[in-house]
Amino acid sequence: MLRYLLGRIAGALTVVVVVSVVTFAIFQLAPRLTGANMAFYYTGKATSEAQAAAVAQKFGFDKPLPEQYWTFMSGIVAGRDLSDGVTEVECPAPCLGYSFRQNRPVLEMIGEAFPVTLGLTLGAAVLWLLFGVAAGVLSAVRRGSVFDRLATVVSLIGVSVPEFFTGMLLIYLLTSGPAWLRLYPDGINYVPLTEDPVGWFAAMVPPWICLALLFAALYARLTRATMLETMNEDYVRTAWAKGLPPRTVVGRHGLRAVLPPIVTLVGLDVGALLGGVVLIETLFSFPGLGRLAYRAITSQDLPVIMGVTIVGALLIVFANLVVDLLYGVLDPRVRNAR
Amino acid sequence: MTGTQAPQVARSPARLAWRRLRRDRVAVASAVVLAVIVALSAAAPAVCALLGIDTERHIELLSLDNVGFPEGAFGGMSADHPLGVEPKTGRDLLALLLYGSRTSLLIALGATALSVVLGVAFGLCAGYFRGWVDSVLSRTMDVLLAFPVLLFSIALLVVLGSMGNGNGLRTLVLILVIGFFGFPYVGRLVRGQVIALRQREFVEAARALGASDRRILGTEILPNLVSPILVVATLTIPTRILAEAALSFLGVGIQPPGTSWGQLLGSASHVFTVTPTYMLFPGLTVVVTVLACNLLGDGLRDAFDPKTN
Amino acid sequence: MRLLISAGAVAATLVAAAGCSASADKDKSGDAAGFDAARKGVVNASTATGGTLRLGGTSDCDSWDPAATYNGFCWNMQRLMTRTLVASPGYGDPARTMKAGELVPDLATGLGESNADKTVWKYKLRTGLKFSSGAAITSADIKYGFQRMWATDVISGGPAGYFLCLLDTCDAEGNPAYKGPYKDKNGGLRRIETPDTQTITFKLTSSFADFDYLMALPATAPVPKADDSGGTYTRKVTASGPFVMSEYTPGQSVTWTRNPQWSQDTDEVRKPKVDKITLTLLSNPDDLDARLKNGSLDLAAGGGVQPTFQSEILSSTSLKANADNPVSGFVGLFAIFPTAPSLDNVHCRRAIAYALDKRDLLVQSGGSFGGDFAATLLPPAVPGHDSKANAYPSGADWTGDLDKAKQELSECGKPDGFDTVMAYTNSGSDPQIFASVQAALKRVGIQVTGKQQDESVYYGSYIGAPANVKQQQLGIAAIGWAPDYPSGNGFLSLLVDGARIQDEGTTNFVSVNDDVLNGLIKRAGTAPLAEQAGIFQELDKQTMERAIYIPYFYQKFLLYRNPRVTNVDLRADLGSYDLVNLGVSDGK
Amino acid sequence: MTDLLSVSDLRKDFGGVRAVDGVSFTVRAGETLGLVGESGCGKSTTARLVTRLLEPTSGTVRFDGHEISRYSERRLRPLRRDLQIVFQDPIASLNPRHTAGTILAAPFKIQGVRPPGGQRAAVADLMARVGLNPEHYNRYPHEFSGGQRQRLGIARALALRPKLVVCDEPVSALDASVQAQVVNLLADLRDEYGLSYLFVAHDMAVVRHLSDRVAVMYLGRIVELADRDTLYAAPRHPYTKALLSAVPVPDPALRERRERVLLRGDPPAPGQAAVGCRFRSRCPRYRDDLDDTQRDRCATEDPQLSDDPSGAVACHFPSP
Repeated sequence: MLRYLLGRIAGALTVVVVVSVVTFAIFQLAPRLTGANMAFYYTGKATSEAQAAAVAQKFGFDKPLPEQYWTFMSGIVAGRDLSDGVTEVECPAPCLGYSFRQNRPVLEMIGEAFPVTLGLTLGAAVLWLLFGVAAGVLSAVRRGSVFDRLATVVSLIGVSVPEFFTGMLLIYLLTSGPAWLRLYPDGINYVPLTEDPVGWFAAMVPPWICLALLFAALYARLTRATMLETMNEDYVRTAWAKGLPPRTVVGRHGLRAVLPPIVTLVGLDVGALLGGVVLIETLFSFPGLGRLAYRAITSQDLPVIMGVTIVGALLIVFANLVVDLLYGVLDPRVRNAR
Repeated sequence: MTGTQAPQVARSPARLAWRRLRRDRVAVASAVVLAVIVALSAAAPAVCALLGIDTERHIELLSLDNVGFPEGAFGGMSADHPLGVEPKTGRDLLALLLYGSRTSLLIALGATALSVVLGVAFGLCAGYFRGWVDSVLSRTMDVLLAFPVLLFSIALLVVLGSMGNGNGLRTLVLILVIGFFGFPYVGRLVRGQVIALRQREFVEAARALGASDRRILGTEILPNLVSPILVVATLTIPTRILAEAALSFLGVGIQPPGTSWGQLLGSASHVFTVTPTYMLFPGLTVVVTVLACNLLGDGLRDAFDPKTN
Repeated sequence: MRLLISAGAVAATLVAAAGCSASADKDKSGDAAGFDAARKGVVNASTATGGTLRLGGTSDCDSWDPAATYNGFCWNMQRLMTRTLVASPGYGDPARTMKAGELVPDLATGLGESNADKTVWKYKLRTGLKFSSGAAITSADIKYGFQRMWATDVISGGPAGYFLCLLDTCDAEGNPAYKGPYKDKNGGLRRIETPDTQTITFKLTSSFADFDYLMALPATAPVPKADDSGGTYTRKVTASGPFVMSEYTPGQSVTWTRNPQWSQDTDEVRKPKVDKITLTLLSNPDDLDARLKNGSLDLAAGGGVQPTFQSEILSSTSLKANADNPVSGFVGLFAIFPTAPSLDNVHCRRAIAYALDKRDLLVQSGGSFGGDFAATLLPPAVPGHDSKANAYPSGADWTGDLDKAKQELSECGKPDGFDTVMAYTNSGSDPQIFASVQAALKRVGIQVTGKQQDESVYYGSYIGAPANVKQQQLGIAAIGWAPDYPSGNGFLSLLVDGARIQDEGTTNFVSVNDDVLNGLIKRAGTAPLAEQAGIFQELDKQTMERAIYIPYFYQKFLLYRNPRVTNVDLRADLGSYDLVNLGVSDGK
Repeated sequence: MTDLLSVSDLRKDFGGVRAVDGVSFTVRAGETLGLVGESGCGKSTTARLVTRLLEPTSGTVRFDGHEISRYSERRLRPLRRDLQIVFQDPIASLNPRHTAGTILAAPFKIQGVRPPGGQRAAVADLMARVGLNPEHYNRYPHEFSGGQRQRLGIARALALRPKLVVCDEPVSALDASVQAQVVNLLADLRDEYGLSYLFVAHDMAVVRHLSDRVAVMYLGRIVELADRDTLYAAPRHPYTKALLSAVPVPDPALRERRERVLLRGDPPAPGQAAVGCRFRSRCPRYRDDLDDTQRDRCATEDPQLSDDPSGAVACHFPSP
């Protein structure tokens, strides 16, 4: 078990390192390719030549890429001092870089944005699990019923509507639509949970719905298919034949078979969403990781882009790892097979 | 097993699937809808000419006083402009949708083709050869799956998009980025199928006859992958459509004066509380297309593999 | 050239309209003064004091160090805490009339006294001036503030370019001998003399009739040597004005409180009312609009509202009554490069001027509330602006005169048009501007392809490098241009002065070196301010005749003010509210 | 008679489990060797090792004068013409995407053989030979019945006129009524073409019908190998006895007389290091007939296959 655990952790770390190397390389090479001003990319200021030279010197643009990468990575552990050619700043460990446009360490910005994304993701996950799995189970149990057909149609539509379109429709209806639907006449504005829990919840509901609609549809389809497959297995037929109450059969056999794929999927989806709910956060202008990254990308705030991409990969990999470990604990075959 | 009288015409599995598909009314309807959309976009210039619309700017239809929003109700809907006109440019929305469909479908199909080709190549090799080949290829796909793909695509597009001008290059970059990041899903599926197939006895029979790896892959295994690949491709197209829409929506994909479904939705995201119709029509087009693709994909899957439902 | 206030009305970043509702028509309490009232007079004049003014912004200043900022909204904010020898007036007087380019004394007792050839300028300081530290403000502090600008390795980003070679001898490459107070060991800048604590004399290397305008730039504010922290001065600015920065969280918020050392008796420009001013920085412009609308913020510190809120304001009488629509000072214009194929012929350049669809361009820039049609390079706020001139009439509806354009094309020998390349940045509405030009010129057969470039390098090394312009065969370039001070010198001369052609970073983008234009610029250098207007009007006319720059709009901001704000007045030079004099009616 | 196939001390491990554990036997030209045993005893693995569809862990396989157990696939290819296999599952062994014609033409294509009269004629001839209608050339496997499919499999194996055909349970997936037809077909073909078979099955009756000699496998080992008549008449290993006693006997009178040998107990867990006779846990003789000294021998000493030309047996205390 220990070997399995260590193996998975080593694998996950490899992935993070690969992602960070690729990210780093791309954002180092890109400005060179486009002929843009490197110092500008790093500091976001229309720098004078002297200033640009000072920045280049401080960041070591002249050094080989592997050395620059090493400096960046060791900064995460040891912290580093940075400069935009004017202001010396200290970026304490763990230093993921410093945004001179925002005059803040990247980690601090990520730390501030993460709770927003966490709230969005977890809230939506609860909703989609609740509705998705329930609808899937009911559909499978009452296969062919009106409910099943309706759920199938709704879930198909659900997976076919882009979440930003749902989002725009919702925003339109809730802020500018017919009077009886205009529940948010002042707009949907994010409020931190610690400041105003009720306001936070009210603001979260529309984006939750957008995300949950999409994922609930996916989960309902998956649950239904898995349940149906399981219900056709011999041991479940036997259970029916034995005259066990439906609740027991569904609960003991059906749900047990549905759980592993759902756990896997939840892990992956939550991981991916934590890495950045870009579309929804941008549309609703919630100050989460996704919007942080998106704004950094469009304003070419390089340190932030690198920081968020690496943290995003870390979250995805971490979620994968948790799923893997859960599997290892739940299913001894897995750890033996590896 | 015995007993049934075999008809004279050979019923290949594909023919049987086709027959089942034809009986699936939902799938047939979806296919018709898709065919209409593809035909309309392919013949966009002719259709526009027929309807008397074009993608020229009609500034005279816009309010100079109101930030360039169309004059008149419902985004400037009129007999001349059935779906209204685009804010700020006055271009006919229907014409934009038709031309935008070309870009969106081109990108979706191109990216799907790339995903499928890469996925099949990786999956075939990983599944058939196993061992270190499998380890290397599977790990590569795992790493790609762990990428924060959307963020990464945005960043790549910002970087690559600034290298040149014009939507031609952007279209190509979009196809490459979307297609590349999508291939591990196809690759995993193909790998699983190959692993299952290579243990089948007909593969052993071919080996017993002395068939080479290439012949086994090409003649024995690949024909059996056609239907899962076809199904996965059909079900992949909608996700590629949505990916293009998402990236263009965020403003890093197709840019004006070029147009695509995502670009239109992205432009609409600035102004949809003022002109909701500008958001509604492109959005509905995406939904209908994606839905039709999904329904057809489901139908194809059922037709090829009647056991699952 | 002043940087455009970030995320202003012309910037079309991806916006989400979450915060906006098109149909919320509920009346806000308070007396609405009416649309554009602040352009006509002071709105809500009041003598009530106290309370907090809550400002919002979408980005932090490039620097709060007066010497290191080059951003319109930051220059406006500097007025809260720093003073200069002279200043543009803040009236606070309902009966005042606005005069373009007017200046009043601030720290000095009067405007500068100069010699005949405008090379020596002398100012006398008022008495009783004090810094927030309690120290007296002397002529040495003003000189020290100047000297810092020469330390370009420590302090950069400000308008130092005006001063470096004007107040020091430069070598052939344009580098001054003086290296700033941190490196200099020889007693400072010799051309600035401070015979006593109240007197300061500037001895210029060349004639400069506009020197008073330079003395109104925030970069000339006094800095006490004892408090100078070099590159980090942005975090703690010693105030000479009525407010002092008391809290600053970079990128998030700034708070100013009253400077107890400042005395109303020494200041005729500022009449502060509130006790405290806060600036909340929100990264999303729509969030800012939402907060303006719901009243949790009073004003935007700079720039106009976003298109969605703009549309909302215009469709609601109650909102509109609390909005103003001043000219920002920015001019949208195109450089037409005579170095490009075909465009070496003036008739081909004129064909472009006639064929442009200015109505379309204005729509792209926010419509009639985003700007006014422009026919001359000098904007209305700059003396010399000729409201009747229109060298290339675009027809009654400003959509272009295609017949004239075709006529010019035939005269150019290209009756079927020609191909050319247009450069534009990737920010703001530049891509839409390009699309508009492309569509408009296509009407007369001129085919335009685009070259987009990152804004970070666009002005400096892309269109600002003549060799690059030639190599890329650029024919047209989109430019956003604003005067640093309301004179043709700080604006038009930069564009056409033959002496300003450089390998990189030139502002004479089209590399014009014309005796007529150079002669006019030279004349303006020594002419009294009163005569300058006429000279620049002629310079404008001559430039337009050559069709090397074609203006298309004078930008306007749509500003929204909370009804509770009193003494609302506009600064003609910046197109912003004069923040320092504002009060709040409810005293909160 | 020469030895066409000679297998010596063949072993195969699957991840620590020894599926085939030192198997040796020969198949002579023109002879049919039956290989019987319960499912999981390693007989199908042996069939695949012999045809080199699996790599042996150790041991040698000598076919037609070549020691093929370490041959590369390239060197093996020409030999494969002479060494063919018929699989158990006629559905799985035929590519569902290929028509009968394609399937039967594959041997010629793969081996680069141009049959006289052309491929198509050769295929039609093959189909006729195995009792299929040559007009069904374009049909897909799913359009044939189970027995017809197995005929297709047999035809494919015979296309190149091999010397040895390994039949891996060729009839066990078929209905009882069809089984006899296919077995008879195999017998006819053997006689017609002078084939040798390694006939793998779990059904003693089918094996008896075809084989000249019979080898009985138990847990990866051959426990008894003898002439068919000898073995069926007088099985010496208790396991063989047990297998034979399970064969249904049509004559009720005979059934009355025959003693039923019941196997009780479990075989040792796979992977467990075997000490002594691996059959003893289920051996009726060990349980009922032997004394403690004898049992002690069974528990400590691994019985080896005796080297007896008339019948070899791996048992310390075989029946006479």
